[in-house]
Amino acid sequence: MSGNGSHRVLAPFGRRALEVADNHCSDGYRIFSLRDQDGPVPSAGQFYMLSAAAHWAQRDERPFLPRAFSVADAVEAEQGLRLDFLVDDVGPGTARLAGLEPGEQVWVNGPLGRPFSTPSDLAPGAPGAILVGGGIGVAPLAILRRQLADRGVPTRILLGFRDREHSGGLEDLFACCEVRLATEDGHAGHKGYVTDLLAVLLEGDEAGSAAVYSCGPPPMLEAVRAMCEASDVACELAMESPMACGFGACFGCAVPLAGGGYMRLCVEGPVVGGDQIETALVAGSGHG
Amino acid sequence: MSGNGSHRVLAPFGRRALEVADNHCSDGYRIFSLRDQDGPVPSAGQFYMLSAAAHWAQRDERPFLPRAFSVADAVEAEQGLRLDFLVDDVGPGTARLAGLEPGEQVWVNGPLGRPFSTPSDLAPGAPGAILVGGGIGVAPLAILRRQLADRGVPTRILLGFRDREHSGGLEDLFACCEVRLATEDGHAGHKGYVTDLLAVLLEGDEAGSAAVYSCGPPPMLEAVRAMCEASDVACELAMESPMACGFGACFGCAVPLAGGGYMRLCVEGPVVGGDQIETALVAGSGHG
Amino acid sequence: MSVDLTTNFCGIELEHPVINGSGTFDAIAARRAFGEELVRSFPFSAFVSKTITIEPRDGNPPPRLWETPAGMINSIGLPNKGLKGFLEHDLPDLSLLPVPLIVSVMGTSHDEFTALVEEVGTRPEVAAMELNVSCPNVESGLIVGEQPGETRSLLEALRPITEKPLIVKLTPNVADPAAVARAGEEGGADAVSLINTLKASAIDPATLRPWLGAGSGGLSGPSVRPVALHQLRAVADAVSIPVIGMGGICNGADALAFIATGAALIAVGTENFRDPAAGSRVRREFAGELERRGIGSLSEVRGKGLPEVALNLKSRSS
Amino acid sequence: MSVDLTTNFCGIELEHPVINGSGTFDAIAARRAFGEELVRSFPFSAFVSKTITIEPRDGNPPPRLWETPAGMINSIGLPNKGLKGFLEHDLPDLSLLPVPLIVSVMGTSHDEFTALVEEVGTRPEVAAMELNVSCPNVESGLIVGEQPGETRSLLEALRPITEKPLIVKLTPNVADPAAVARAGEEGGADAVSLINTLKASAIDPATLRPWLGAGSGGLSGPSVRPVALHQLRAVADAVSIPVIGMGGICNGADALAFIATGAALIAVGTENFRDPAAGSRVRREFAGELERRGIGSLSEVRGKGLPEVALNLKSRSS
Ligand SMILES: Cc1cc2nc3c(=O)[nH]c(=O)nc-3n(C[C@H](O)[C@H](O)[C@H](O)COP(=O)(O)OP(=O)(O)OC[C@H]3O[C@@H](n4cnc5c(N)ncnc54)[C@H](O)[C@@H]3O)c2cc1C
Ligand SMILES: Cc1cc2nc3c(=O)[nH]c(=O)nc-3n(C[C@H](O)[C@H](O)[C@H](O)COP(=O)(O)OP(=O)(O)OC[C@H]3O[C@@H](n4cnc5c(N)ncnc54)[C@H](O)[C@@H]3O)c2cc1C
Ligand SMILES: Cc1cc2nc3c(=O)[nH]c(=O)nc-3n(C[C@H](O)[C@H](O)[C@H](O)COP(=O)(O)O)c2cc1C
Ligand SMILES: Cc1cc2nc3c(=O)[nH]c(=O)nc-3n(C[C@H](O)[C@H](O)[C@H](O)COP(=O)(O)O)c2cc1C
Ligand code: FES
Ligand code: FES
Repeated sequence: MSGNGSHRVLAPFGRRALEVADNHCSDGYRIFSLRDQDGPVPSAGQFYMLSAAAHWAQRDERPFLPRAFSVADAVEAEQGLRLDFLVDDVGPGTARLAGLEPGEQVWVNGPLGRPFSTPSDLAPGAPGAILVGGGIGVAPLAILRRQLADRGVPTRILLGFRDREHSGGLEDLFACCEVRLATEDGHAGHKGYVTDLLAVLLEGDEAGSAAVYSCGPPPMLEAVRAMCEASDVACELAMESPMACGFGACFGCAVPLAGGGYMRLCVEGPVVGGDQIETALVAGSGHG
Repeated sequence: MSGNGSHRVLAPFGRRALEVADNHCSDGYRIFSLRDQDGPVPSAGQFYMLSAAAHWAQRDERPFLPRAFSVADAVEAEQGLRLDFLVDDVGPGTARLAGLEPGEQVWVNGPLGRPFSTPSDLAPGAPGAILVGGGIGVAPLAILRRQLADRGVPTRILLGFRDREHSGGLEDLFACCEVRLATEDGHAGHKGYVTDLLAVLLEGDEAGSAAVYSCGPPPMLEAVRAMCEASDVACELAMESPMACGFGACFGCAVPLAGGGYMRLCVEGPVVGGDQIETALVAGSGHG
Repeated sequence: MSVDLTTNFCGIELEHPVINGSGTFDAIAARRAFGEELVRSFPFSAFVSKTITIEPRDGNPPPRLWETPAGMINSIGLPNKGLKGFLEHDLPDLSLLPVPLIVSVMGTSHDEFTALVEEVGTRPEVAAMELNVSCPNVESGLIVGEQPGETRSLLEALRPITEKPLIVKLTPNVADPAAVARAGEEGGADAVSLINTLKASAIDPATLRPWLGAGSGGLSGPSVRPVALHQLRAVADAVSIPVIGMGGICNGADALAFIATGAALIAVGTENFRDPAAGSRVRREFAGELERRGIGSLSEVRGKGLPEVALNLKSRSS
Repeated sequence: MSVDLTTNFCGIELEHPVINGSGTFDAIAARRAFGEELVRSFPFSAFVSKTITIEPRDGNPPPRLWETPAGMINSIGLPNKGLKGFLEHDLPDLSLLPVPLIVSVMGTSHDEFTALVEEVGTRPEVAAMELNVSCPNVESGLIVGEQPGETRSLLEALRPITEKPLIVKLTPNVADPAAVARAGEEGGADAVSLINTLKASAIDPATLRPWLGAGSGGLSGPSVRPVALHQLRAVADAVSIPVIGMGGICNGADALAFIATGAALIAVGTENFRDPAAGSRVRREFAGELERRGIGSLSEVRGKGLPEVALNLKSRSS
């Protein structure tokens, strides 16, 4: 499989047991890595269904189902591909994954879903990309940033974080490129929301000349979607919804479509065009 | 609580989290120890309901219920009482307990149930005791041996094991006293069943002058029961049956009574008089 | 504690809403195992006895238990000393408990139920009676609790006999539990309780034949909680008498979900087996759940959940 | 492999007895995710489509999923392209699968069911049809699958329309599933399948209100397996037509338990979500379970377990 990173990469059929290569804490979030000998290189925006091979059930006999995680990076190494994931501990499943020791086995199904498009596919003639990430939502933007850089796409990066405790894995993931920061507690960069930074950019003359890619908490995604719609800028959002299977089997991950009806986010997404939906606020999603 | 070891010692009300002090392998069986700061000294024959405080469910979301274990020894130490248990890995619950690391927490409910009687209570005028144990069934006999020794009761010990892999924790548990051994593969002591050794003793003139205490696989227990009945020797058997609660709440541990009807083994047992039952073969018990 | 847990159930004042499920806690046996501490820190605000019958019963042949994913199957078969034995041997001990006593009774005919309710109801130690209707009526051959008609006529027969509260213990093995609950209310029941166990079976991996001595049994534990919540909602919406909710309740959050779904009281069953003091823990955790949310009394959330204004929408859409 | 897994189901030759539960595997979506490997190593010996209806349906508002102890609740609401859309867009793709196709249909009246069975039944790509009767009949207002009478008359209406096998998918939310199965057989059904999901609900911990967009849903997964085994036994004993058993099957041991309880075929549902190739794994493990026990063909144990002589009594009493 090539790594040009904009097409839907197929997953090997059947769950595979992969070994945890590393698991470390970085500014509030866990970054853990799997060693994938026989899997393909995923495209930015795709996700994996993960569960610990042993001791999955934590509290009240949950989790039972696997959990969805955006791949944050995929790097070729000697012992095969290294897949990086960012984990925000919000419940039993993420708690278990955040606590995995190197050497432990993880059941993996992926890469799955629709990746980000290239700026040119998204907005013909758009020379550049604007990445807008919030909190744990920086994960898919990290690999997108690298894959865009590999293709020499000029990219501006806007990231928002709640506070010092939640400014996850910046250094590691966005090293070697200019990042504009917004933090709610003002401990770094602009004091406020990352959307404030986006507003400035969109007002600027270069607005139309870029495609916006965003991932983060639903309210942030919804703000980004509305702003891009208002200033008529093409955007793609990496969304979340509760998922049981991740490959189109359960119809559980429904997200309302702009035209009415629903899409299966695991099949038609997780990356959706801003114009496909009426709102990025989806019942049941978000880390409550 | 005194440790004279023949009365029903009460359990603290409510499950308690105890720390694993040690867990080592000894000839096929695991011996693991819990540190019990606030619990009483149990009597020989009593048992505890145990479950790992974390990661209890292993396969197919089992185990769900706690598991019953005879206490193999209870020794006063600086950091409080040390409770020893012998574990035979026959399924998910025993597998988890056998794999516990020192420092891990275990939910404990106990001591529970009816202990062994003193030889004098069991057979008035009986000066001595004969302990007949098979496989994992040596557990309650180990603490019984010590508590009898403390009371200066002359005790002969007959132990049977399948093979070298299953001659569990002998040294540690029956050190400092004469043990006659039977192994099915003949790697040590008499080649054959432990009941062969008992037969010899019962034929001997000293027969009536002793009380027999036995614990082991149902077929062995049944043989011991029948032999003692035949030679009119008083005996007590530490039995097993599937248990959900261990304190009389579920009525699940039914064992048929000689007179008809059933007893709750967790309340009226696990130690029962040979004359209370018609057979020691109980449906659902035994390690499959 | 700033939260008021006291609950008036059919005129009986209870300190808190956590009781036990019939047949999942034997206070007499527990006292033998745990001594007076059991009485001093009794885990329930009322005690429900195991179901008794007119004649003594030995119960089912073993094995009686099978562990299932997040639950268990039991086929105990209602062993009990019979009405006479219960009144003579058990009632005196149970009357020493520091909480009101609810006696569960089961008959196979109106006459049997009548005799049970008459005899038990006249005892001052008894605060209320629960009718276990998960059994066939020998006259009709029908399971009383599966038939609204049977349930109504049973209650009409028993209602005149006693002033004391009559609770109908519903079986979940029906298409429409609300219809049975309504019939019970129409017949004069003071309350209903649910769920009893779901019919279930297990196969012995060694013989590939039924594991349980009686062939089949009843499923309980966390695995049935979603079914219990569903039937509780349907029943609570259908009747105006109080509903006792149970089925897989393990902690305070579960208890809160049942109260929010419409339960007047909640009962702990299988969880008692994992923790003899589960009742006390559930009550403690439940009070904590209310405090965390700033809920001062049960009536604020019972059957309706948090008021729109107080809604923390985070888990729904942000 | 020395074990013969081939099974003749209503005249259809199947390589092994492991199929999928309707609505738990979308072969078209799976092919988009996994490519041709899905077709090369297709996990099931026959493919059952998600239930289709006459008109297209969007399905229920989200959230549609809730995880439960050892299982999950779904309230999907039968989203589908409708009969016309299915025949035009899905059937061509499904006909490319290497196994026989069973189409699941649901109507809200005899007329709707008739139209569905007529249209679908005449397609050569379709080997059999499964009737999802867990819905109300608009004419009677009754849930067809909860009423033996409704079920019999529906089958009597549909039987003359097609030669192809008709499978009745039973709902478990009834007191007596065997009665419904018998009615289906009397009406002319070629087989029955069970269990569908158990009615269930969940409470949002944040709002203390129903979590699911549709208010309630259906429970599936290992937690319902003991209920499935019980109803399977009751139904298999009551009918002479083949029974497709499902409900919480996760591995080969589960599959064997269902076969020993009387299932002709077994279906994997929720486990597909945890492992897309669960069907292949269950088949492999199932064959291993048979070999370990020296069982050469399914008929040796189906519905009866191991013969007395072969009984390894260890786990019962020694
Ligand atoms: C495509 C996609 C990509 C994702 N990428 C990432 C990522 O890169 N990093 C990351 O940290 N997370 C990511 N997520 C989110 C992640 O999958 C969830 O946080 C995770 O599933 C939570 O599981 P949990 O067991 O830890 O928490 P849960 O207990 O499942 O709770 C999480 C939320 O689910 C709801 N909930 C609570 N109980 C239940 C229940 N019983 N059943 C159903 N819902 C319940 C509540 O709203 C709660 O806030 C992604 C999700 C999707 C769909
Ligand atoms: C009073 C008493 C004292 C005991 N003392 C000891 C001791 O000192 N050391 C020791 O090693 N053991 C002891 N045991 C036995 C021990 O409790 C069991 O071996 C243990 O419960 C097995 O649990 P498991 O999960 O490992 O195995 P399980 O999976 O529970 O299997 C054990 C047996 O249970 C049956 N079984 C299988 N699946 C199920 C199921 N789903 N539900 C119910 N039954 C099933 C089968 O017959 C199987 O062979 C004692 C038992 C009792 C009653
Ligand atoms: C071992 C056992 C015995 C039970 N015995 C009775 C009984 O005698 N009478 C009764 O009405 N319910 C009986 N039940 C049902 C419980 O009271 C309760 O309704 C059911 O177990 C669901 O609650 P749970 O999931 O919390 O256990 C019994 C349940 C179990 C597990
Ligand atoms: C997400 C989901 C969707 C389902 N959709 C259907 C359906 O469309 N038609 C149907 O007959 N059964 C449907 N079912 C029921 C399953 O086919 C099966 O009967 C049930 O889930 C029990 O099996 P399991 O426990 O192995 O999942 C669905 C089940 C799930 C979990
Ligand atoms: S998660 Fe199952 S269809 Fe999307
Ligand atoms: S194990 Fe519950 S009564 Fe004995």
